Amino acid sequence: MTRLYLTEAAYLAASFLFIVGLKSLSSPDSARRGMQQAALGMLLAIIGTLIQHEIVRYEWILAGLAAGSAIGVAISLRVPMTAMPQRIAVSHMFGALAATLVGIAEYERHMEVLSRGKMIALGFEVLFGALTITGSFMAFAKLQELVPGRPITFRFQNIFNLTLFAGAVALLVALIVQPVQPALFYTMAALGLALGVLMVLPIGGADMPVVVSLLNSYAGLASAATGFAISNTVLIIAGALDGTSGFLLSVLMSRAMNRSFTNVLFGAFGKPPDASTALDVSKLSARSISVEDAAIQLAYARSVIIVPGYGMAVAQAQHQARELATAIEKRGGEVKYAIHPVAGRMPGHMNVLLAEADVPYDKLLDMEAINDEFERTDVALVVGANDVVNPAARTDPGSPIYGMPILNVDRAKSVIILKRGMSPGFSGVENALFYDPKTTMLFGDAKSSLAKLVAEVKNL
Amino acid sequence: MTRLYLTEAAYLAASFLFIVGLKSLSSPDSARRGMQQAALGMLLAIIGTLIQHEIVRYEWILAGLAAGSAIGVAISLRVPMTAMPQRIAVSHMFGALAATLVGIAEYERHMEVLSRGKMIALGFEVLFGALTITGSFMAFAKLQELVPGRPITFRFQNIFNLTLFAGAVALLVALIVQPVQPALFYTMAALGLALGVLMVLPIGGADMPVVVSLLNSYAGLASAATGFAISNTVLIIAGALDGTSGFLLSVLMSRAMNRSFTNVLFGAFGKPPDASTALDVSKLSARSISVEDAAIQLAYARSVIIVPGYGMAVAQAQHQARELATAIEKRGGEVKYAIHPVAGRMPGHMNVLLAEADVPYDKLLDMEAINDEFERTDVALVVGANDVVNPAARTDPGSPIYGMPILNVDRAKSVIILKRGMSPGFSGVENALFYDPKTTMLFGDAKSSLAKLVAEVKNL
Amino acid sequence: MQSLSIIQLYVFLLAGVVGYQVISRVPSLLHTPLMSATNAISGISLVGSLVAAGGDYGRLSTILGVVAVTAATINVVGGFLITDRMLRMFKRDVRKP
Amino acid sequence: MQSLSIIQLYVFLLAGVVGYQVISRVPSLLHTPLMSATNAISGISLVGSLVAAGGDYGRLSTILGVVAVTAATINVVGGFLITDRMLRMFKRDVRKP
Ligand SMILES: NC(=O)c1ccc[n+]([C@@H]2O[C@H](COP(=O)([O-])OP(=O)(O)OC[C@H]3O[C@@H](n4cnc5c(N)ncnc54)[C@H](OP(=O)(O)O)[C@@H]3O)[C@@H](O)[C@H]2O)c1
Ligand SMILES: NC(=O)c1ccc[n+]([C@@H]2O[C@H](COP(=O)([O-])OP(=O)(O)OC[C@H]3O[C@@H](n4cnc5c(N)ncnc54)[C@H](OP(=O)(O)O)[C@@H]3O)[C@@H](O)[C@H]2O)c1
Repeated sequence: MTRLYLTEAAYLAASFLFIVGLKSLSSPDSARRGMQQAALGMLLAIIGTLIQHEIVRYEWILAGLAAGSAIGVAISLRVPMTAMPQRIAVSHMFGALAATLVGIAEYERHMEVLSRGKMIALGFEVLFGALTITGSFMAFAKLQELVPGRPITFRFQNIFNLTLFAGAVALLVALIVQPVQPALFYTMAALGLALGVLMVLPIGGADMPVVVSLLNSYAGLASAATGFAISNTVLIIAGALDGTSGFLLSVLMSRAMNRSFTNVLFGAFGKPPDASTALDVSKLSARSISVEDAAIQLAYARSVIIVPGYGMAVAQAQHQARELATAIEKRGGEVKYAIHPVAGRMPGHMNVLLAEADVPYDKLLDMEAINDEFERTDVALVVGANDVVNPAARTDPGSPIYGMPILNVDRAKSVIILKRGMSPGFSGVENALFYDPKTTMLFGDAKSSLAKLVAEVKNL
Repeated sequence: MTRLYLTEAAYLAASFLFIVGLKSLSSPDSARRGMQQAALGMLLAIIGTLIQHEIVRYEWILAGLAAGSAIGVAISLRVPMTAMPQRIAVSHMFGALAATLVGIAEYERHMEVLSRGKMIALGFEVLFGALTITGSFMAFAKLQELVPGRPITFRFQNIFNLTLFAGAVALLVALIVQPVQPALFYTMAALGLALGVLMVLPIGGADMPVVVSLLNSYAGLASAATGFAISNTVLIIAGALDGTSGFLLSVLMSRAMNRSFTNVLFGAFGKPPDASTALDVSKLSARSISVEDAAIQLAYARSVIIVPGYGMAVAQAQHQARELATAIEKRGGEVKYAIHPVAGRMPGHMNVLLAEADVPYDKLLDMEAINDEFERTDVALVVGANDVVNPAARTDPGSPIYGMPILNVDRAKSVIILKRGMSPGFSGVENALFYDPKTTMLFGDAKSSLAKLVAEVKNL
Repeated sequence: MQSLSIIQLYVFLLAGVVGYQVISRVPSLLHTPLMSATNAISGISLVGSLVAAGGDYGRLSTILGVVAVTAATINVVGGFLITDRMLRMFKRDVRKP
Repeated sequence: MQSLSIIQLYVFLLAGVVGYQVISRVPSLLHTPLMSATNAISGISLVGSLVAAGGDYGRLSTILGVVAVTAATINVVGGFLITDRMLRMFKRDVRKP
């Protein structure tokens, strides 16, 4: 009895520590402590569970915990910040796997005595879980480029997927009516696994982040379902928190990318939009600039805004970017960073990279904060960003990124763009900014270009 | 069965409409619709309850509903905005009464079969309920000045009250151990009633608002307890919402009044602080001004800030204030209103009054928003405000209001103060502002003074 | 029952958190309407009263119930009316866009 | 049971509301840490796994349970570690006060 109370108390504490933890993420100052409290909550929940009478053998549990911790530490300590998206994707897989297996175990155990409510819960748990396992793995594979990142599509894809999904749901219904049908149960699970793959196939690597956080939300729903199935409240609450969070993020992301969320949800998104655009680049030419000249411009600029993009992540050039900034500041110039909400490939991507390079976060200004400052800026240095500075989003209603809010780089007195070639960005849209008279291009890998610039600026 | 589902659905809808309603209060534009949705929620909850099988006879219910509605409409339609505090106080009484009676009925019915959990709930329900009934009534009586508003104190008051409270709690414990002791139960209820009175006795009329919203929170807790007792979720949720709201408001209030909340909770607060203050007014003299001169100042001022206070509420002078503002604006002057968080006698008091007088709410600026504008203001017109403009809060560490943030009226180019005499405000502290060289006093009831000013300004 | 009343506790606390977050975002401009709004909502005890009044649990329960119904209804009707009356008064400056 | 699962639904929805309010106040600056934080929290399914692994409900349950425990633990440990690693990197500008 008292043990039961202890467990319940632990769960209650855990639930609220989770909420506290997420709340603390509203400011970078409180964030770290808050998440440590959340971790403490998790610890409490685990202890609270281990002291239950239900649990009789510990050796296996300890084995599992040990193995899990070892792997967890291993895959967390060295993973580079640029690999975050796939790192997160893969761990959704583990979460979903756990939920699914628990679901199966529950089903095998209680099959005969399942109440309707519980069967519904178990069904959702296993269906969502299975779907998340394979989905997350696919996302991981694409981001890691184990499989080609480009969308893989075939005719009637959507109809096909929807049919499969309908099938799975039908099986679920059948099970709710009569739970004791293991065959159906496992077929449903299998369908779930298949759906996970099919769901992610048609999605381009660049769109994965949306999928990843959607899968985050599914994983959450799966654990919530587990909570309903084994009536465990902390599971329900944690699941609900994850569910909303993942959903909210993917909505925010697709909105910032100016995609309707349905468009994101229903496959075929991520197909590189056919680059038919108002801008015909054939007879346009971009001015390229030498490292020396670029260095001089930067060195004598009073105000510089660095605009990082996906390219900086690819080149892992964040440290060189900071060094350049410091060099310029040493010479009395003022340097700020302009962070577009969807710069890079996951929300907050640029912030993490630059934070890693010791850039104080109060110099990372988001779009609203900095967009008016470009007029007053001598040089805007675009480091591997493209779509997020593409004026077509303002001017060309035909373009797929039309309507997406962008950074007003084109309003700066002069613009230097670091990229390897003229190839377009994620959206596949040509960028008129490159051909703007006040723009010059510094071609080459962002990392090396920046390194050279640093050296030059220091020598001036 | 289906009925049961209907009921549950209704309750669920109600709970969320309540949350939506309160959320809508975060902006005046959404507020009204939101509260109408909350009302709809209430309607749903009622219908959801009436369709239950449990309910067999409707005639009495309808009688009660009819009578209640009639009274409710009656006491709501004509009550003046200035009487809001007592209006709200009295209705807490009704809410608590309902909860308590339900508690008693439950107890009488289930006495023999009460689980420990339920008995705890019932106990809290009746104790808090009873305490709130009499407490609210006392608050009402004091605000309505049926009983003298001044604090009524006697020796060992706190000890006495605490002992009674301890006694009540002891009875509750006894009942939890052995529920079937009606005598104890009713004694506990009686103690609750007594405590309500004793709790409010020592509190000055001006401090009632703090008490009223605290009682609001108690009423909420009582209904939540009801929810636990008859395991009805919508009651629990609504109760929790009220509980936090009332508690939060009373904390905010006491903070804005620069009182520790414990000081507020534990009696003897509201005793007019002994007016021993650094300022000796005997050899100071205030300059009084004639209506004509005041009118001229106002008529030719480019910028005027009206600072309303409790005096405006007493005089019901809000309409005249607006008329004056319009008159000045007609002549090209700019008029704003500066609203101190604790001006008047309840939170948001001034806002409601001025809104009633058709002042658009975007001209009602709170302290943070307007405090810097006083320097640039020609005339600050103080209408029956005192403590909230008392510089002692900044300068005199000895004063009871020291540390309370105030409106920087003393920074304005000139100040005109409307009040009847030199008597101090709620805090009983003399106000150096009245003796400031750039201050002039226009003595008399705010309403008539303002009316005269309007006439004069129009004639100029 | 046990686990039921524990999970009810969760509901209570979660609702408290929601309440805290929602209320702490109400501007002081609307604090008076807020007070009367929560007051109206506390009339929810009407739900409990109705059962006491309408179920047949003997004389006493009915009497107490009916009084409770009346009192709670006063709260509900009165509370929402007044809140609406207040909120109706808050207007934007018409001259400004 | 009936009423239990209904009230569980309340918990779920209320938690959802809380989640919505909390998450929608996380600045985009911290969206990546947020993702890995929720990811770590989703490791809570560990709680379910432990019971499956440790209770004696036969071979199958134990095997599934142990695998589940391992997987969930990876999430928990890994998730919180990474989140902390990221958050540690966010620093104020030291020169400014
Ligand atoms: N942040 C998110 O959550 C998220 C999620 C999904 C999708 N997206 C999408 O991703 C895009 C982000 O825009 P963005 O401007 O940051 O990136 P982008 O539009 O994808 O452009 C990246 C640019 O960087 C250049 N680049 C690549 N590798 C480089 C290297 N090693 N050195 C230098 N330059 C390199 C590429 O040009 P070269 O090949 O010529 O060098 C490319 O034009 C948006 O369209 C957004 O909608 C964002
Ligand atoms: N807002 C809240 O929630 C709340 C709650 C509890 C307590 N309080 C306290 O209430 C006080 C509010 O400050 P306040 O400046 O608004 O009011 P105040 O300090 O109480 O002063 C009101 C002034 O108005 C004058 N007055 C009274 N009737 C008048 C009439 N008919 N015509 C003209 N003047 C009249 C009085 O002086 P004469 O008698 O000389 O005319 C008095 O000095 C603060 O101390 C605050 O802490 C506020």
